[in-house]
Amino acid sequence: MKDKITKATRHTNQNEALIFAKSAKGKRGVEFPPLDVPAINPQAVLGAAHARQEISGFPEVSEIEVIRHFTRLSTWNYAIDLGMYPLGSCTMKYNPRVNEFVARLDGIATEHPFQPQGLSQGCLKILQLLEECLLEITGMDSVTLQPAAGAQGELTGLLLIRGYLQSRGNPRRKVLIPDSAHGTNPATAVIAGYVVENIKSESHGQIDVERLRELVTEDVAALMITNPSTLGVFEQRIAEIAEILHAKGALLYMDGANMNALAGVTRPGDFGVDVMHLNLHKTFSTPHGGGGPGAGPVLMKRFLEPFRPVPVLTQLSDGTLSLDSNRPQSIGRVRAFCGNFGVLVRALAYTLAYGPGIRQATEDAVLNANYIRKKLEDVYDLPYSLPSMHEVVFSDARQKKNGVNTMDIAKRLIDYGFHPYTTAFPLIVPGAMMIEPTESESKEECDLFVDAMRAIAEEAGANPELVRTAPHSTRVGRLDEVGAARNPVLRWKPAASSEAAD
Amino acid sequence: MKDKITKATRHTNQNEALIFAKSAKGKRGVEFPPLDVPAINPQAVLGAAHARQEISGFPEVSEIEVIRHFTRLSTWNYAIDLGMYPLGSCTMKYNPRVNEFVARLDGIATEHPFQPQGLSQGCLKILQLLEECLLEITGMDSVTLQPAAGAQGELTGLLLIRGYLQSRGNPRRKVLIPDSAHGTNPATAVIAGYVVENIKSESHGQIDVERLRELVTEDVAALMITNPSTLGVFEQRIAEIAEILHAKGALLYMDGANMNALAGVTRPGDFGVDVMHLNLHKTFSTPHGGGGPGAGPVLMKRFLEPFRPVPVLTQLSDGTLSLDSNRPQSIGRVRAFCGNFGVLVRALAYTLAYGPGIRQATEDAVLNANYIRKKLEDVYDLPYSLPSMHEVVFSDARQKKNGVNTMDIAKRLIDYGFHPYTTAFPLIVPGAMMIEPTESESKEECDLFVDAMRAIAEEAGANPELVRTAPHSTRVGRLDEVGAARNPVLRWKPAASSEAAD
Amino acid sequence: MRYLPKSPTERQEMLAAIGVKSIGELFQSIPAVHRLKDALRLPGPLSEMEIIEFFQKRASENALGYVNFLGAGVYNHHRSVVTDAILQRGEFLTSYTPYQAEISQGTLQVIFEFQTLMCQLTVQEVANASMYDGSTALTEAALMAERLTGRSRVLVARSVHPEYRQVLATYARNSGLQVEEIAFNASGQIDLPALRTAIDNETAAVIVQSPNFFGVLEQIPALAEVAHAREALLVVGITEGVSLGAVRPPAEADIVAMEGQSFGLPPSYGGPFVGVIASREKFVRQMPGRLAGQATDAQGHRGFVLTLATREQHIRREKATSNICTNQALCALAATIHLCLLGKEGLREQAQQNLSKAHFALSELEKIPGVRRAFSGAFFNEFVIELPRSVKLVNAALLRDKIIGPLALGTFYPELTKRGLVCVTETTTRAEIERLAAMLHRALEQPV
Amino acid sequence: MRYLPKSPTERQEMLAAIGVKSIGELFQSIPAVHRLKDALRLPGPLSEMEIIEFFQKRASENALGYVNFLGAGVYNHHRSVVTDAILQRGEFLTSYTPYQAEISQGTLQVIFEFQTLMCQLTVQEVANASMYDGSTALTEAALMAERLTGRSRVLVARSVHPEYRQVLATYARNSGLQVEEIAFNASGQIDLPALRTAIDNETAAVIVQSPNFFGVLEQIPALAEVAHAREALLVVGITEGVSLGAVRPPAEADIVAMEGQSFGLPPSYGGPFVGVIASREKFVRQMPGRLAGQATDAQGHRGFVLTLATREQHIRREKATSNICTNQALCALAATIHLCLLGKEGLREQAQQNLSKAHFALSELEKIPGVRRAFSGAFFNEFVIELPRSVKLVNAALLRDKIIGPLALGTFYPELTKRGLVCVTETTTRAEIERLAAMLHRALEQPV
Ligand SMILES: Cc1ncc(COP(=O)(O)O)c(C=O)c1O
Ligand SMILES: Cc1ncc(COP(=O)(O)O)c(C=O)c1O
Repeated sequence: MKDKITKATRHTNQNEALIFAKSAKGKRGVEFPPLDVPAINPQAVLGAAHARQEISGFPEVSEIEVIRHFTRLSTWNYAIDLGMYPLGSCTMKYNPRVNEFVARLDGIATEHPFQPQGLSQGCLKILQLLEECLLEITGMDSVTLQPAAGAQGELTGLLLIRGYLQSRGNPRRKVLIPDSAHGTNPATAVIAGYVVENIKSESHGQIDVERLRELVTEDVAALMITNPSTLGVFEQRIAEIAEILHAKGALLYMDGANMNALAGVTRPGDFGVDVMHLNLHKTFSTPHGGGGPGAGPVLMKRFLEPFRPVPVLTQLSDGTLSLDSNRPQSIGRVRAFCGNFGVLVRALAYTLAYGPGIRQATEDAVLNANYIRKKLEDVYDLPYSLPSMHEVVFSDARQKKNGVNTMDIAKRLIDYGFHPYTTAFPLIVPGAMMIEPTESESKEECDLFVDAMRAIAEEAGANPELVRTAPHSTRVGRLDEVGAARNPVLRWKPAASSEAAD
Repeated sequence: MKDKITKATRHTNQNEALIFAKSAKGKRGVEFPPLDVPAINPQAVLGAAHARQEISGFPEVSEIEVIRHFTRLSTWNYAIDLGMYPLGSCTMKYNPRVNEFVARLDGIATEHPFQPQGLSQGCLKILQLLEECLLEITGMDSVTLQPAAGAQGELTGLLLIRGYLQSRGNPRRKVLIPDSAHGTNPATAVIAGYVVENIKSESHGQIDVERLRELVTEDVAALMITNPSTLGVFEQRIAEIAEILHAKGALLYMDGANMNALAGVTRPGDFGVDVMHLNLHKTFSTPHGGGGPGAGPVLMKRFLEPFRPVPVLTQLSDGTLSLDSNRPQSIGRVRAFCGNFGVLVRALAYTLAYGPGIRQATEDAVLNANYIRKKLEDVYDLPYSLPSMHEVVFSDARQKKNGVNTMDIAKRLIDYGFHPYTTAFPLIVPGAMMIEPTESESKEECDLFVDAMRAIAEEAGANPELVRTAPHSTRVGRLDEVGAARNPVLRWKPAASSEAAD
Repeated sequence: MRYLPKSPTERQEMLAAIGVKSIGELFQSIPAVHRLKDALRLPGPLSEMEIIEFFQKRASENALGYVNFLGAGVYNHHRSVVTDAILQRGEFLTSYTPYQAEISQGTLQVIFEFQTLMCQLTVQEVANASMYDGSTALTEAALMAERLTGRSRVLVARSVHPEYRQVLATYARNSGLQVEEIAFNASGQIDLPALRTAIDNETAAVIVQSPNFFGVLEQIPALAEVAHAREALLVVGITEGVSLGAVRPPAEADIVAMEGQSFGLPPSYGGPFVGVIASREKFVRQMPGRLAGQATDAQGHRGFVLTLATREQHIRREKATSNICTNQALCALAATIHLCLLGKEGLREQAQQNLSKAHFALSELEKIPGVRRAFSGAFFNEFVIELPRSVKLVNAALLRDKIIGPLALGTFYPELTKRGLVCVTETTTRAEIERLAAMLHRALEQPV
Repeated sequence: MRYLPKSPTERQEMLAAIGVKSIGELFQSIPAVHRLKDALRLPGPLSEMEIIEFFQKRASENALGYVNFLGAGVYNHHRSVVTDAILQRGEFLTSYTPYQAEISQGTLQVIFEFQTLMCQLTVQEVANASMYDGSTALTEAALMAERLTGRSRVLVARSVHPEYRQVLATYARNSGLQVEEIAFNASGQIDLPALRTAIDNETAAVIVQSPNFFGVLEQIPALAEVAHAREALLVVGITEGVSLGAVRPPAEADIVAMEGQSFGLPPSYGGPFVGVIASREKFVRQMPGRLAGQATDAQGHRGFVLTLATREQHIRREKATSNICTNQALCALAATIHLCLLGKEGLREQAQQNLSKAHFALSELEKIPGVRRAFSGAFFNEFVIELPRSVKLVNAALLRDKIIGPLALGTFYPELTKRGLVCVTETTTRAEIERLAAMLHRALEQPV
């Protein structure tokens, strides 16, 4: 079956020990200009109580060794720059290089958050323009760019809701969350001081509106909804859902992680959403960098504006921009300084590159997802059949019969030269295979993915063991995660050096 | 035996067709700002006679496809950043990243060679300081930075000699070149209008001084010598050799490709050399970039100065620097503009980083070569036993007995995670294995190399077939070079697209 | 559009394969009333040239060409071009969270090395990778202490970064955590007697920062004693990581919350940075954030995986130790590269240069009539000076000489008007320090 | 030293392993008299910070902030950041000439693609990768023609770049190649009648450049006829590659010698650039420089190798077609990436913008009393204007407005005083063109 694999080949790849194994006394990778003031001995000025003796185990290596160490490690990674990264819900799209360039400019990367605002107008104009763009794209009234990621955006959003309800006398007790929601939703609700009540999805995977009607009481602060849902399906009765909530004085929070399906086509502000967050490291192409950084701006309707985190960006009568912290009703700060500014710069660069054309990106993303759905629906089980938008969720139901599950198929995809899709999410789909190609994939790459998925489906029948034991092409095989968690080794130690550092 | 291989592992690696296979009408990777002047139709202003119709077959791809195409291709390469690159005579040392940074600065990379010299003082100061540094390192009197690489430096040097001899009435006919010389030496001599006479090396691989004495006549313009020789051995009688030449009015040219063995330790200007070139892309760490660019400055004794290529850098009475082209005796230009300026910038950055400490680099280079020699001399044949400097040349004599030659061993090194050494050069060593580690290799990397070479020597005895058929770990095996040369396919053609472009 | 790898023809082919006539059909599931009729009113599309031009214009409206003496949680330190060269390799820059270990070993080993380096610097047993920044790390440390002790009261030194305390307050307000602030004394350190009286058996943690917001070092061992006597935890925040090259690490702390910006990250107007929580092994299961651990495959090859995920939101949902998901991994990579380059000797030398230059700067400033240091405690590279007149006024004068002067503390501490926080690092030259002193002297001589 | 990966102890261990006591022993083979006693007198060692500071100072002494209208073989064109991002990947930047094909397929496929792109642009059958620059490419083309025809006389148009002709002269002087120059006419093109009279049966090649040094397009088909009538070869030089997006390619040429700087390479004060020779398949064995060709391995996998090496110095030594060894591979990679990004439509649009802006600039300049175009031939993005007074004087005035004006041709052509070469590309804005016109107008109005 190997011959079916056309996208990747095995090639020689450098091994590399831990950096600590390369350390030798006296080597270094950075030198400093000679000290141009009288040298002070730490012991002398700090005293024994405050001076440090030793930095035990700290590495000592040269510049070339550092270059090689990290260059070698990098070759062990898969990346968008190498190929399709169809992780559902993660929107792994192309990260434009010019965004990296502008974020590093002198006068951008070099600016200090406490420098005079009069000397920060460039930074503040960037924030202002990004705010305007995000408001136009979402159809909301007001925004804060401070949250560092989606989860912090969720918290900020719920605190806005809480602050608002509080101001009207009662913060309420509950937040409703569908069983299809991302884990950050319930985790966040708790931090915001709410009790989570889960709602089962109805048979098509949509919000069970009738059930919702029963659940929404004066005790409910908000519903956290993801639209399109984590099944990649638009909530058809979204407006009605909003009405139900509003009728009871509860608010509608939208998790905007799937905004890549909507930008330029429809606006949450137009279908009843009161507050939402965006993941700029998804929809707005800022690099995920192996786990972050991100940015999770929160957008809201006018009535929530007084509660925005401080500082808020304001324009003075003379047109200059300033950061205003004097906001009595503010929920306070969620992060020091002005958020992940460098990420915001990249997101603006992305938005400017498309302009109104962002709709084309959305259309291509939905086109790719539906193309893949069409080409695979005869070999993989489609648990929910409503129209897909930017992603499609299959299940391993058919392959399970041969003892092949979604994780096995995911691992086998690696042999075929692809990063796996998202496995085991959303929870409402047992054995979920959640595929989000994004607009960054060419027809060629989509076709190769389809070929790989079909070939694996065949293998699952003809040679399940081959799939169950995948991947077969990587420098390490499946790692024993259970063992790793049972007795965790979370750092290198000199004692174990000969063992761990090699 | 595979288990002996600890430095590299096979890992999944993306395949990639030719860029032309990805082309589709309407895609593009660059957009321009809207034209801000009246648009002109080429047909109209150039007329049918001068306007272009079609650019047949030219690719049309998007930015992400370009990023992926070249990123994937890059992963098929070995590089210094990945590991030791022990190519003898090539001095593949670490290419400092800061050199890349400064060569790209606004005000450096952006400068036009025809801008007013008054607005180019920064560029000219860079050239001046580099000239001073190279003169101090070589002990010569005068220099030109114009030559684009070593071979062009050789030509420039021979033309200086010719110009000088010419000025004294007779350019002479012959240039003497040892049989151990690099191919560029004879090839260059011919372009300079000289007849090449080869000198056989004596039994230790040194210049046969007695033979030389006979060969040097009034008809000989110069001897081109490489010191240390391509065997990595210092020419012990170099001063005597110079005397013999000078006595007959002939000059001593030194190929400085091996200067990495000498910098800071000894100076060609002090042992009788009249003219020499440096390879800044070797000794001075400028990146080889898969074949270039380089720079081949030529250094000379005072009496050759009038013949330097124009323009020459001069300092005016007011201290400003300028480029002077009014040099009646000049050999003329060897290249447009001011040479490979960007390469010269990098070389200066390298020199400044070391300063006098460049001697330490030389010592480490010689240390590494001798360490490897010591650790391998019991398993590989050492045809010439004089002390090695920065490189050591073994031969495959012992392994030949099992039908394993230097190329087989070289290819097997690839499986062990190393780039091969230089094979089949110098010509005076049949089955040469020319190893130059440079100072950039750690003891750890040298030890791994030694282990690999010893393991291969063992394999050559125990399992010669394994070595003869190497490499076994690469995405492609040994390619049929003979067939490729017999009917050359030197470009992609649409016709053959389905075949060649995939 | 240059980012989209499709030709018009290919789009048609794909629509045909799906079996729809137009792209519009794929959006039918959105109720018609909600579908936009018109194009969005957005600037652009811009070419690469225009994008660069736009941001260069913005850059020119900032503080280009000014020397600044600002620290206060964001420090100007040397960043090697090597760090950025590696950071920009697509394999690191454009990869996702390393859930698929077999093709993410690069990122995973880096995280493991990062965790180790953080432990070595702070002299703690385990460290995570990573939190959003120092302020959220400190806040999560407080919540972690709450979980570990089952107590819901924390005492925070007023000498902790004001914005860090604001973030803590925001998180605490609704999660039932009670926060009380402890004053500072004349040395600029937390007022120990005040702490002793405030602490009780309901106290989950004592939270300090060292060097603190005034640049002054706190007495960690003594504070640990006070906290531990009541079985409360000691949480130590660190905003200036370089200090650990010269300053005694908070070994007695139970939880260390550090901002890693000083390790190779640009100021970037306040982010992205990298927060870290380091603590004791026995507390690891209450730690928030990601952890990489060693593992082996069937052939016994050593590798790394994300581990102890049962702490995290994607597994535990409402019972998770934190809601953090996306973190600051790329910044942690930058810090790892940077620290490997620095190495033991490099970090020591850098710290010594900071120490030397800061003390030189103080001595220069103290020569100015009416200028004196405001606090007496030992400091690293930041110190507070007291001026005979408003810091804002003086700074206005300094700006004319392209100097961004001391941070006015009155904004954060009403009682500290006329006090300014000065930061000096290895990137500040002696000439710049002397210029600051000269200009400040001149500014003070001018009539108000 | 930060570049050296050895500790003092490791050096000792290695010396011991070799069996010597000191490093000095390893240099015994150098006669004692020649060994340096003292350290070299060199500046440095400098830290990375100091190196960057040094070059930033030098940069500030150059033409930063000036608008220039210079071309003449070096052009200011848009360069995408994408090109440089890929160029800086260590796998490309730090690899050697791809002699070991199995671990060099990346570079080899790039070279194959480069060769193809160059053939497509020039409408030739084969192209090499690469020559040092345009000037040496043109020179090697002449030598190639000499070998192909067995004749040793070349006729070169005076409208060819003056420095290119100087390089040709240097190489020719000693290799027995006789060079004669042919005048240009009022249109700025080579004087055809003069060429007809000069050409004979000893003529190996007619060498022109198009667009030529005056920006004027030559009549390639007519020139080919003249040359071929005497069985001489037509060699066409190209310094401005972007012209090929709008200008008819030199299909009738036997050898094309091109400078590729316009394809993504910075001006960099004159180098490194990339020269290319493209020609007919039947001439390939007399071609200088490196060639990559398609090959297959034992399993039938397609790959690429350096081929036809029997032309090269390392095999043929004194009989080689050229002495070139190290070439400009990395610049060829930059050009390949750049051209793939541009693509067919991008190159066409870029060329059309150059054409449009250059013609707009001419029309603006011609409005100035006393300013007229010097030649009548069709041009692409460069043209020569005639001024009522010395170009040097005028330029001196323009410099005060931070404008670097037309290139004074008098330096290269005594008869062309008061003539200046103006270049306008897609990077020149209308505003800059209008400023040039306004300032030039003002300069001419000022009394001398
Ligand atoms: C649907 C959904 N909601 C929320 C999040 C959390 O966002 P972040 O990772 O930026 O905190 C994610 C990200 O994985 C998500 O997919
Ligand atoms: C000994 C020797 N001489 C000359 C050369 C030619 O130098 P370049 O390749 O820079 O033209 C080389 C480079 O390989 C060499 O090794």
